[in-house]
Amino acid sequence: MSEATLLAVFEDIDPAANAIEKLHELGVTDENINVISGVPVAHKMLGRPHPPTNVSRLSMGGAIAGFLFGLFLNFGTPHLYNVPVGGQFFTPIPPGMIILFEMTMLFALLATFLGVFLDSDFPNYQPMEYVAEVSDGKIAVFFRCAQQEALKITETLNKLGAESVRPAEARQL
Amino acid sequence: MTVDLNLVGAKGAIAEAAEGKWGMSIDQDICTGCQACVAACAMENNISFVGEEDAGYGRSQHWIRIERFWEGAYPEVKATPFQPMLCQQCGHAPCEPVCPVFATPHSEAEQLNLQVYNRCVGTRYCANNCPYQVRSFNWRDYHTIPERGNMVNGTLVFPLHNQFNPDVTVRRRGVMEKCTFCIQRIHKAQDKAKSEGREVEDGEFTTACAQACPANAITFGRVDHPESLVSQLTHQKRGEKHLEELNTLPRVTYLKEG
Amino acid sequence: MSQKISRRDFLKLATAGGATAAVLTGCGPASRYVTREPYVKMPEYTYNGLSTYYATTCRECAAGCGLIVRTMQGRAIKAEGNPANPVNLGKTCARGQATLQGLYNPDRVEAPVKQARQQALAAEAMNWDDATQLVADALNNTNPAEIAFLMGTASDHLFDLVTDLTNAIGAPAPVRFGALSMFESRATLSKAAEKSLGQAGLPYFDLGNADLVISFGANFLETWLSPVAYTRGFAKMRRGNSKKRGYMVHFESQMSQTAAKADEWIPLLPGTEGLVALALGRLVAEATGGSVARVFSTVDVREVSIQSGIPLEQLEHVASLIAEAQAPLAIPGGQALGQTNGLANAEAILALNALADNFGKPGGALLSPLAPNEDTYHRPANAREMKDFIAKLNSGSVKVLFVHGVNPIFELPKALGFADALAAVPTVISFATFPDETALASDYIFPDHHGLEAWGYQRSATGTMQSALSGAQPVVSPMYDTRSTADVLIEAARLAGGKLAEALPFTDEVAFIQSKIASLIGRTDGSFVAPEINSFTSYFQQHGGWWKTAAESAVLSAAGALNKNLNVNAAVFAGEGEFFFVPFVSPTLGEAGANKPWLQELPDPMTTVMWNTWVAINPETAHELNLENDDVVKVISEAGEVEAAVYLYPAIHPGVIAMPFGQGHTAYGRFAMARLLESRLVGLVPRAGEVGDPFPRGANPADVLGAYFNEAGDLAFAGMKVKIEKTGEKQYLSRLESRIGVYGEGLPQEGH
Amino acid sequence: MAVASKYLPGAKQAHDTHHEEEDHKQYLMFDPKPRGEMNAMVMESMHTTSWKFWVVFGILSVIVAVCFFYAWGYMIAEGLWVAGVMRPSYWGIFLVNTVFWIGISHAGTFISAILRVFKAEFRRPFTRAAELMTTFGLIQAGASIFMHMGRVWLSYWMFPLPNERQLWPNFHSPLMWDLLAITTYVLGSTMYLFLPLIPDLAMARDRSTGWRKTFYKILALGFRGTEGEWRHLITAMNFFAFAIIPVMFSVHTIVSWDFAMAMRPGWSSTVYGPYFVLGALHSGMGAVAVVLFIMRTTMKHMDYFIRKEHFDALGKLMLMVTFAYTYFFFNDYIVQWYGGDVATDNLLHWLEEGPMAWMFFQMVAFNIIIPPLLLWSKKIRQTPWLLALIGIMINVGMYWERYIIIPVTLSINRMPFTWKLFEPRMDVFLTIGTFSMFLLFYMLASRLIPLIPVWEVQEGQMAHSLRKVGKAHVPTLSDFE
Repeated sequence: MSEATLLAVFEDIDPAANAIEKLHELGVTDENINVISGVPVAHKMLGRPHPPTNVSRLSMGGAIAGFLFGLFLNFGTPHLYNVPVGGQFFTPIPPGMIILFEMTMLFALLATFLGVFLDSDFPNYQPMEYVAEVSDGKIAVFFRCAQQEALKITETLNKLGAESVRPAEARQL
Repeated sequence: MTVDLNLVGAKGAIAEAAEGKWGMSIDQDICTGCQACVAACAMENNISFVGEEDAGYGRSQHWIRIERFWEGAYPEVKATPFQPMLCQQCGHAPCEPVCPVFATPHSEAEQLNLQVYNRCVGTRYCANNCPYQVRSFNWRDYHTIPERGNMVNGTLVFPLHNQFNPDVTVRRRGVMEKCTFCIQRIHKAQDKAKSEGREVEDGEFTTACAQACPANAITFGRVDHPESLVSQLTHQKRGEKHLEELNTLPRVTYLKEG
Repeated sequence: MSQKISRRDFLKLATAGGATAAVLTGCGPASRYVTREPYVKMPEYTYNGLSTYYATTCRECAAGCGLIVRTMQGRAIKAEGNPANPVNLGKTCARGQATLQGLYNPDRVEAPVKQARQQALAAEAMNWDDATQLVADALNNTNPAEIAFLMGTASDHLFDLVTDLTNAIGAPAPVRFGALSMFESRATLSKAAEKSLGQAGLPYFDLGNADLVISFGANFLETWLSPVAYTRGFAKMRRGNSKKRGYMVHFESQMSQTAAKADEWIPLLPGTEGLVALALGRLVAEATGGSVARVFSTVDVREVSIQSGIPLEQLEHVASLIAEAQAPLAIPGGQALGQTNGLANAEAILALNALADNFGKPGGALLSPLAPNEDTYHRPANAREMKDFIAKLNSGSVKVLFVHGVNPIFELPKALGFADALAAVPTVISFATFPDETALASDYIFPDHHGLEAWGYQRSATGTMQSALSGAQPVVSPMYDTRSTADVLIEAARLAGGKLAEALPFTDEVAFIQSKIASLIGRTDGSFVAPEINSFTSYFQQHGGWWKTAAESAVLSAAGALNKNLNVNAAVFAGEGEFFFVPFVSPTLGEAGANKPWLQELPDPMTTVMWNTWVAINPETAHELNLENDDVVKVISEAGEVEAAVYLYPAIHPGVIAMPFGQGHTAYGRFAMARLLESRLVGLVPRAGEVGDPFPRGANPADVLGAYFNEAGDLAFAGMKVKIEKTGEKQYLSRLESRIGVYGEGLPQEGH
Repeated sequence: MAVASKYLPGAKQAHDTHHEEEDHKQYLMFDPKPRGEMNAMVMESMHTTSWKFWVVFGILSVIVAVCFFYAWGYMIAEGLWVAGVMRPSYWGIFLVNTVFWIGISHAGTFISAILRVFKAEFRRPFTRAAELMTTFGLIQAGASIFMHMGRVWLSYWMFPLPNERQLWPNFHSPLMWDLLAITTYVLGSTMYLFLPLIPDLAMARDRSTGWRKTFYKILALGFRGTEGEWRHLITAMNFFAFAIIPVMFSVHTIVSWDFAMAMRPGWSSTVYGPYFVLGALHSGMGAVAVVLFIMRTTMKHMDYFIRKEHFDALGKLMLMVTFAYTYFFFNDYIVQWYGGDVATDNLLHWLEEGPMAWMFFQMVAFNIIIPPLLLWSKKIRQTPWLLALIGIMINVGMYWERYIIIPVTLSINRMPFTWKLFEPRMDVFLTIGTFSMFLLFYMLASRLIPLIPVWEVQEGQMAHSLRKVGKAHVPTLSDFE
C-alpha cells in the first residue's frame, strides 16, 4: 500500500486544530502527523499528544558528568602530583564546592545544548519537507496517509480552511 | 618535619610548625641602612636594575629594601630604625594558594616559599596578596635592553651578563620573583654536608645579604635548632615579627632597640 | 607521578630534546637514577659545576678591604669580603659588592687610544707597542723636573713603583689625590693627631669598646676612612656588650645616615663643632668636680649655646652622659673638619677624648699602625697642595702629565681650575680604565686593567689596629686589550734605558711586587710565615695579603691635648648666600660609583633617591621659599652654580642645604649619564637635543665649592654660603620610598 | 471600583472603546502586526545600511587594529612596562576592564533569563540585544584578562588539561575558580544566545538569497519548526533560563572573590559577592538603555519594536537596581568605616581625601545619588535619549568604581613604604581598543543577526489580549504553557 505525504498550510491555529481533529477522524494517527509552525504552539491547542524529549534527561546526565569531573579536578588531580601551598588543605572542600558547581553547570548546559542537537537531529542540511510561509506565521500540518485517501483528505482540509493542501516534497531548505 | 596536609582538622592545625626551618633575624638596632645587603642580593641573584624612570615608578626589582620613616618634626625629628624588608618566607604564605599554576609552592624540605620562574605566567596575584609587598615583577626584559649592550661586529653583546650567577635563573619579562633565602646556597651547603655524611653546621654558609652586612645585623640559620645563633637571637625579648597577626608565620625576626 | 628511569633512558630523553625538568640528586650511588619531576621546583636546585675563589683587594676606595671573588669558567661571579682580612673581616659595603659592575661595565676603555682631548671616547686605536714606546719617549725626552704623576689613592703598589721611578730620575714625587680623602679631610685628621696625640698619622677611633660615642659630623657609617671597619665597630658598641647598650650622640647640621643611627641627633650650625666640644669638655669637667683643663678653660658655654643653636640644657644633658659613661669617645669628622676652622675643631674634639683619658686605650682614640712595608704615612694631597699642583700645571712647567686612578676634573672643585690647567700641559697621558672626564680630556688613554684583573697591594691606612698589607691578584683574565700601568712603566723604562731602566729592573709587575714584599719573608708575627719569596708570594695571594696577628697600639699621652690653649675661631663662610652649603659623599656611590648601574639603583639610605642628585632642604624653609618636592632649584655660590631637584628633608637645619657628591658626570659612561628619552612619562627637565643624547645625570656639588681651606690645607667644603633660586622646572626624583606613605603626599596634612 | 465609578458625578457613562484600544496600541503586545510584516521589518532593518554606518565601522576597525591588536602585540613583545602597572598596583586597568565587561555582560542574562523565568513580558523585543551584550562583553572581558597576564603565551598552563609538565592547575586559586566560572558563563551565555536565535535564523534563511542564504542556512541547522524541534528548544531554553541565573551570580561573585579572598585592606569583605553582582547589573542595565537607544535611533523599523514602554520598564529596573546597589555599597562601606582597622582607615582616608577623591565622589554621585533622583520621573524614563544618558552616566560611575577598587585601592596596603598612585599608560589605548571592538562586534551583529526575536514577539502578541471586565478592557495574558 503506497503512502502519500501531504502538507496542509493554515492561516491560524483554530483551523489547524480542526484539521488535525478531522485527520484523526479520518484515521490518520498522531504518529503520522507533524505540525510545523513559526512560533511554538502548545500541543494541547492542536489536540496533539505531548511530544517526547530527551533534553531534560541529557541535562541531568551532563550535570552528573560535570559533577564527577569537578570531583576529579578538585579531589583527583592534586593526587597526581602533590604540590603543597601555604596554609591550605591538600584537597580543600570549600573551594572544591566552587569547582563542583561550575563544572556541574558547565556540563549540564553543554549537555542541554547538545541535547537539542541530538533530539532535533541538528544540524541537518538534507532536503526536507517544508514551506517557507511557516516563518510568516502560518501553520503547516503534514501527514502521511494511504495514497487512495489523499484526495479525500485534501478536500476535507480545504473545506476546513486550509490555504493549500499539496503533496509534500522534500526540498533544500 | 613534614606535615600531612591532608589532616582533617581546624585550618590552623594543618599549618606548619610555627618555628619553620630556615630563618633569619635582623637586628634593627645595628642595621645602618648602608644598602650593602641590597647590593649583595642583586649581585648574587642576577637581579636586574630598571633605570631611573621605572625605579621611581615602583618597578625596582630589589628583593630586599630598607624602609625608613620619620617621627616628630625638626629639631626633635627622628628617623625610625632602618628596617630591611624581604620575603618573610611565611610558613602560611598568602601568596602561595592564589597562584593558578603552582608557580609559588611551598617547599616541604626547606619549609621555604619557592618561586618557580619557569612556571609563572604572570597573573601577579601573589604580589597583590603579599602583605609585605616584597615581590617584584619583571615588567620587561631589563637585562637585554639594547642600550645596555655594545655593538661588536654587528652583534649586540652585554658585558654585564658576564657577571650572572650560573646558579640563579635569569628571569625574563612577565615573571614574578622574590627573595629565595639564597636557596642555591642552602642546596650547595646541604649537598656538601650530605656528601661528607654530616648535618649542615650553623654558620657554615649564609645568605648573600647576611654575608655582606658590615654590621652583622643579619643572621641566617636554622631556627628549629635551639643552639643555633639565629635561634638564640630570635628568641630574645626584643624579637618581633611583622604582621604576625595575619597568621602568616613569618620566618624573619626583627630585633628592636632596647 | 614521579617515575624512575635509568640514566641511560634519561640521556636518551635529554638528547631527544625532551623538555624534562630533571634533578640530579647528588653524586653518590643515588645518581644512578634520576627522578623525573614536574615543573614545580626552582632551577636553583640544580648544579652548575665548581667555582674557584680568589683573594684580592677591593679598589672601590682606599680602605683596602680584602675580597674573595668567586669565579666560574673564567668569569667573576660574586665579590665577598675576605674573612681573614683584619680591615673588613669578611664584610663589604655596597660599593665593594658592586665592584663587578665595574669589571663588566660596558663603558670601559677597551684598548689604548689616541684621545687628542676629545669630548667623546676616540675611535683612533693604538697598539700597545706604540703606546709603550710613547711613554718611554715621554719619560726619556722630557726634563725629569717637567714630568708629573697624578695618582689616585689606590693602588699602593703603583704609587711605590712611580715613587721609585721619580726618585731615580729626579722627577717630582707623584701626587695622590681622591675626592674621598678630600671629604674625609685626611690632612686635618693627620695634623690634629700630630698636635694632640703627639704623632702624625691617621687616628683610629675604637668604637667597638666605647660605650658612649659623641660624633661631630663624622659620617663613619657611610664613606669615612674605612666604613666597613667602623660599621663593625658601631655594631659592637651597640650590641657587643651584653650588659650595656652603647649610646651615640651625633652633632651635625643635617641628619646623615650616621646621624640617623645615633640615639640623639643634635643639629647645630656648621662650624661650631669645636666650640661645642670645648663647651662639653668644660661642662663635663665641672660636673665631675675636677679642675677644668686649660684647653677648656676659656670657653663660654652660654655663648657656645647661642652660636651653635643648641639649647644649654641639651649641652648639659650630653655632658652628663659623658660624665656618666665608662668609655666615652668623641669622633671628629665630616663637615666639622671641612671648615676654615676645621683643624681647631678636630683638636677641640680630640681634647674631649683626652679628658676621658682614652688616648691609645681600648674604646678610645688610637693611632693607626703603619702598614708592614711602609716607612711613613703617605697622606694623599690635600686641596691646598692640589691648588699648588694646578698652579704648577698652569705655569707651563709640566710638559708631561701622567694621570692614573683619579678623575680630578670631576672630583676637584671647579674653582680650582684643573680642567683649564690641563690645557697648559702639552702631553697628558691617562691610564684610566673608564672614559671619565679627565681621561677624555687627555691626549692618550692607555687603559689599565680593572682592579679585579690586576696585581697589586694596598696598605690599610686605618680600620684595624693590626698592621696590614692587603694583596691583589687578577681573578679573571683581562676582558679587553688593557695593560697594567705598572707593566707599561716597567716596559717603558726598559725601552728608555739608562737611569730609568735601572730604577725599574723588573721583568714585570709581579716581580716588582715581590721586591716590595720581600722584607716580610721570614717574619713570624704575621698571618703566615714563608721562607722564601715564591712560597711567600703564593701565600700572599692565597691569604689575600699579609698582616700582623696582634694589634699594636702606640702609647699616647693626653697631656698635650689638654694642657694647651686652643682658640677655636669662628668659621669663615665664603659668599653672600643665606644658606650654609653642606656637600657630602653619597654613601652608595662614593666618589666613582656613578658608572655602576646597581649602585645608581641603590636608594640613598636617608632620602631613598635613586639615579639622581637632590638638594635637601628643611620643609619649613622650603615652605617659606615656596618650594615643593621636585622643584628644580639653582644653587648659586660665588664659585659657581648647579641645578638639582629639591627634596624636602625633615631632618636638616633650616639654615642649611645639603647635596650629595657623586653624580653630575659629564662623561664616565652611559650609566653615569642620563639620556634623552623619546617619551617622558615621568616629567623631567625639558632639555634641548636629539633623542638619545647623553646629558649629566644629576649635578656635581663640587661645582659650587670655592677654593677655601682650613688650617691643615684641607678644603673647607662646608664653608660656603649659597643662594637658591627656583627655576620653575620640575624633575621627578626617583625615590624608593612612598611619598604618600612616608610623607603623606597627596593627603591633607595634619597640623599644617 | 469599576462598578462604583459609574455612579460618580461626571463619570462617563459610555466608554469610548475605540479610544481605549488606541491607548493600548502604544504597547507592542497590543499592537500586533502580521508575522510576515514583522519579519520583513526585521529583515529590512538588517539590510538597510547607510554610508554613515560604514564610516563609523571603518573608523572603529582602524581603532581596533591599532589600539587592540597592534597595541597588544607591542605590549606582548615589550612587556607590561608599557602599561601602568607597578608595585603596589600590580593589577591595573586590564582587570578594571575585565570586571567592567563582565558587569556589562550580566545585563543580557538578567533580562533574558530572570525576566523570562518571571515572565516579564516587556523583555520580549530586546532579549537578544541584551544577550549579544553578554557574549560580546565576555569576549572583551576574556581578552582583558589575557592582556593582563605577564606571559600570555603560556596562558594554556591554566587550563586543566593533561600535559607533559605533569601538573594540573591549582584549584586553591581564586583565579582558577574565575577561569572555570567565566568559561562556563561564556559557553553558557553563547549557547543561550544561540538557542532562541535558531528560529529567527530559519526565518532569515527563508527570506534571503545569495551568500546570506548560505550563511543563515548553515546557522539555522535545518530548523523547520516541527513540534519536536520546538519542544526540545523550549525545554532547553527553560533549563537554560533557570541554570544560567546561578551561573551568572557565581561568575561575578567569583570575580569579586579574586579581590575578597586576598588579605588586603578594602578587599577582604564578605559582602563583595552580592555587591559586585548588583554593581554588574547596575552597569548592565545602563548599557542596555544605551544600546536600545542606539538601536531605536539608527536602525529602521526599530521604533515599532522598541517603545517608550520598554524604556519605562528599563528605567524602573534601573531604579530598583540602584537602590539594591546602594544598599550593598553602604553595607560594604560602613563596615570598613566603622571597623577602625589601621589599614582600612588608611585606605578610606586615601580614597576620600587623596588625589583620587574626585573619582570616589563622582562614583557616588553617578551611581547612587543622581540615578534615583532622575529615574523617579516617568517622563524621564520614557525619554529614550535621557535614559541612555543616565545609562552612560551609570557606566562611567561603575567604571570609576572598579578603577577605585583595583588600582586606587591597591595603592594602599600594610606597608606604607610602598604606597604609590597608579598612572594609566598604554592601558588606555587597550581600553579604547576593547570598547571599540565591542561596538564593532555589535555593529557587525546588527547586520547579520536579527536583533529582534520575532518569534518571541509574535508569541507574546498571541498571548496578549484585551478582556472586557465590566466596562473596561483590561490587558490579559494567557499562559500557553
